[in-house]
Amino acid sequence: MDLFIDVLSWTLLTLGGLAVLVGGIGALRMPDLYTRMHAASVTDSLGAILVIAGIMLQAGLSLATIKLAAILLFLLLTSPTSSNALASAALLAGTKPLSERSDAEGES
Amino acid sequence: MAVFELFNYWVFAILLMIGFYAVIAKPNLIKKLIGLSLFQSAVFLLYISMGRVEGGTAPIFSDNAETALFSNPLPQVLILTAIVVGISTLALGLGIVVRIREEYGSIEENEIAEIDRR
Amino acid sequence: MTEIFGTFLLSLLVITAVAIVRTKNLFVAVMLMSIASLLIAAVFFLLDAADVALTEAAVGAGISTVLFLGALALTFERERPSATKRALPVIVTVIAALVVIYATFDKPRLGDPEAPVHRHVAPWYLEKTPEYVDIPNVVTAVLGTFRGYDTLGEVFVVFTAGIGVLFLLGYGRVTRSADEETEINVGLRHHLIPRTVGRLLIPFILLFGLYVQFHGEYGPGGGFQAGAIIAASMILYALLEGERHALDVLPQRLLLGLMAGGAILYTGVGILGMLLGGNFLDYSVLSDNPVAGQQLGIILIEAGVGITVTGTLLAIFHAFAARER
Amino acid sequence: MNGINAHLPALQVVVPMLTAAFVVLLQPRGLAWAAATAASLMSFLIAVQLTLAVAGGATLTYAMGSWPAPYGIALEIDSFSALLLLVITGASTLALIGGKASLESQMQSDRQPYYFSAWLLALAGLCGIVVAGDAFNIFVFMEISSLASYILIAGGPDKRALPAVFKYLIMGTIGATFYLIGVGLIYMMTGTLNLHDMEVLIANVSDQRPILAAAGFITVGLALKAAVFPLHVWLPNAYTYAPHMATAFLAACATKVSLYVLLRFDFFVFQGNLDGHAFQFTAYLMPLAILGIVIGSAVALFEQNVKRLFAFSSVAQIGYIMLGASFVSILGLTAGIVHIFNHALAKGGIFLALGAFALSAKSLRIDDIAGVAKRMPWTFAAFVIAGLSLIGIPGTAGFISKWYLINAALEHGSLGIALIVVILLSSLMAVVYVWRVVEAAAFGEPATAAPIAKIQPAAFIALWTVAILNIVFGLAPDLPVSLATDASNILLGHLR
Repeated sequence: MDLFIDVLSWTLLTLGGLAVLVGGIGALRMPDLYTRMHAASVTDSLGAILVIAGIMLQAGLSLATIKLAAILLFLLLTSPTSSNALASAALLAGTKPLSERSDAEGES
Repeated sequence: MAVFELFNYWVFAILLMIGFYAVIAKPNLIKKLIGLSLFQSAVFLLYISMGRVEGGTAPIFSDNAETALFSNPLPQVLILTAIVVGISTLALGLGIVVRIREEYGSIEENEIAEIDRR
Repeated sequence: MTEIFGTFLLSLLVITAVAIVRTKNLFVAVMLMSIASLLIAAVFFLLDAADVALTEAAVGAGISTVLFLGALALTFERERPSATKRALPVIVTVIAALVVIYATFDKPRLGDPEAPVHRHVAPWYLEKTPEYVDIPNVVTAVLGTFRGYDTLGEVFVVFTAGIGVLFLLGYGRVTRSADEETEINVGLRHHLIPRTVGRLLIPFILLFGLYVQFHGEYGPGGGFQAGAIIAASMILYALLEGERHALDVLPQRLLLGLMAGGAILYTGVGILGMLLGGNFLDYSVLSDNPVAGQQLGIILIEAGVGITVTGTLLAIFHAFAARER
Repeated sequence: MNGINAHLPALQVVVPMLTAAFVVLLQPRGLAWAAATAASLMSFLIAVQLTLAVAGGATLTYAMGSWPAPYGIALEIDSFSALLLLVITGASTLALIGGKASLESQMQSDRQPYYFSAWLLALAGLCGIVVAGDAFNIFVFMEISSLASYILIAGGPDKRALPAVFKYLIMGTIGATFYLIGVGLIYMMTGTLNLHDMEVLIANVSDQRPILAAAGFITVGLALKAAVFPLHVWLPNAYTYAPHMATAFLAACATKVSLYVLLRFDFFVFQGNLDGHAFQFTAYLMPLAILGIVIGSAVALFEQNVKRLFAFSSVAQIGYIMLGASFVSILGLTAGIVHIFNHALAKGGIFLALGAFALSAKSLRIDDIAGVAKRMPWTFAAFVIAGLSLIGIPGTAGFISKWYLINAALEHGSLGIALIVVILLSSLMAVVYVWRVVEAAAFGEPATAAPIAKIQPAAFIALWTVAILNIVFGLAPDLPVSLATDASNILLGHLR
């Protein structure tokens, strides 16, 4: 049983790490702000969920697990909100999404 | 493992000098304050590194570990104070920069000197 | 394993620092600075300094970023390109860095338990804390009582900074009339999502702040971290609901009172010790049982620290926010 | 009363600090000033009491929180700190009394409570540095006093005060951080922060590189804060554009306190333990002191702004103090320490008088103060006395320190003769730059009709107190000289 939990938790951690890596590469390689934000959101949604779930399995049933659950809840609440605030701020500041831009315009 | 033994102190030296460079070489006043923050962070690193004990834990007693080895609490206390001092200096510095911007319309050291000469 | 991770974080830190100095965009520099603070907080955590890590995260990544952004909003976002020669400062700093690195070679290696730094004063604190103060967190014990005078000084440093910012920015320009619908007065009230989530979070942040305040004897935390967190929740409120509402809840006069009040509370506890027959800042005379007296004293002075820090940080934030560009 | 007396070392810091917190809450500004003056006067009385207690070379210690010394923080007061305490609290009190009128003309009244609070914090910080016996505690109080003095300077009415204070803030923070690094390195090698403990423990590791680096960092950092030539660049503008009241206070004591820490740290911790440190101390600091004296005085010769002129003169005077210390002998140290006292008297008097002049002149440029002597003859007379003391005319306080300095130099043979020539030369330059101001004030014809203002009675009393003290301590210099001799015996006692 312990072995099973261990394997499961390490699988989750590895997958989470991969998600973070993908998000990071995406944030570097995507062409404009909005698509980059899209890539980055992989990090703080999927990546965070997987990693924290992995750690929770490692910690077992203890105070630490409850704290981790609280952290996860906060992350799930705040990161979409801050993404929303960031995107609307960018829109207000005049950064147009790539799809609405003419091809002649470069990346600003 | 020889690299790890002094690596923290090398990073301290490098960080210290990166911050110091920004303070002396950049004409922008906010950039100077950013450099000053880096400069102070480097000192925090020095203190905390020296307080570390191999295999130790944070100096907080807990019920299940009587014979635990603890890291040195004193540098941590000193750095708590130093961090607070740093943010206070920063706040005051930024206040002065804002006033300079209002009076001179610029936050570049050379432009301000130029205005003063007139 | 932690060594490798620490080395990795420190290398990232150096890279970030170089990027901070090189970028011309001050906004980017401030954001990178915030990242650098988080990295250094993680390093502190690896080095067993949980209290310092918490403080560095709250202050470096939180409060100082807010202050920088406040100042940037009132000044310029970009650095002017300068034509000054860079060679001399580079040479000076490189030489100085080499000297400092040279000086490291006699240093005790990292983590050596035989290093003089762990042999003299530190064991005394670890040994005597259970006996004299009897609280689990030795850092809080040293901070609160053994070196309580330093902490008193620290509170007054914060107080001085608050006085200074209010002196510099808290006068002169007429602040806009209260019912004017400016961005700063309205905040994010027209933005549904941030406002809803933000309002949901504020009570929890406040609660967490109080937890950090009163749990400081048992775990990482204490007055300064708590003050920073509580101030952050009020700053969030000001951003969401607008300056005016935030000032209605906590007017500037009250903030000034908090600033001075916390400092007075701390000094008062010290003087009380003096009146009851001990030395200044001797808490053991506060109660019949010296250990209980120490604990009471630490709770009181931590409260003083928290109050002053909250008041000062909020007063500074409002002083920046009330300025017109 | 014995109970209170035992706590005086702590009260020296606590009284101004606590009052500072209350002062911001007192919005009516007259009350803020009165409270600040009362607290300042009280700390002066405490300083007098402490001086009496340590006269004759005794040392008072006070354990903060009743914790024993290397574990808790100890306060330590000996003759050296007592002398500094007298200077700090005396300067603060007289500047508060004498500068009120000029501050009224330079600052809106609603900002004044903050200003007086900052003033008291600066006072508490400076006292805190002087009474501290713990290396890190010195850093904390150094920061209180520096942040507060930035505020004091930033209150200047001229917008040029702001870049000046920013430069001071940057250089002051670098100096303090260097000091912190040095303390950290020593702590790393010895495991203690208490100065006495350090002295004992450092002997085992004194040849190791971190200690040498620490000595360098601490010396440079404190020299930066003390404005030792060539690290003085922040000083002239900061003093020039500060409100006159703050200039009188800070010029009298702020840099001296950093010098105090420099001397104390050096002699307590390094001198006895590092091989050849005494020689290095002399070899590095004496040339800088001489350059500071000559260049500071020379720049003052050509300066047009009177406040700036005397600010550069301060750079030269710091040079005198360093020169005295760099002899590493009883006479030399006595000369340097007495000069801390006497220069505070002379410079404090000069800046107080300038503050009064400013009320009746368009600005403090040399051309603008023309004829001010006719409008304010008594103020002018006091200014002349302080000026004579700055030059070092026999019969004034300034002469005493120069006399000791020359005696100390005579111990050094032919090098001493050369040094005496430098001292005389710079005194001659002081004659010239003081004369320029006197000439303009006494014989110049005012170009425009200047506002006629009478000096306030309080300012008059403060100014003349300083002027008379300049003469009293010139004729009967027992108090500063005996304190300074005790102090230099204590410092040199650490050389073994």
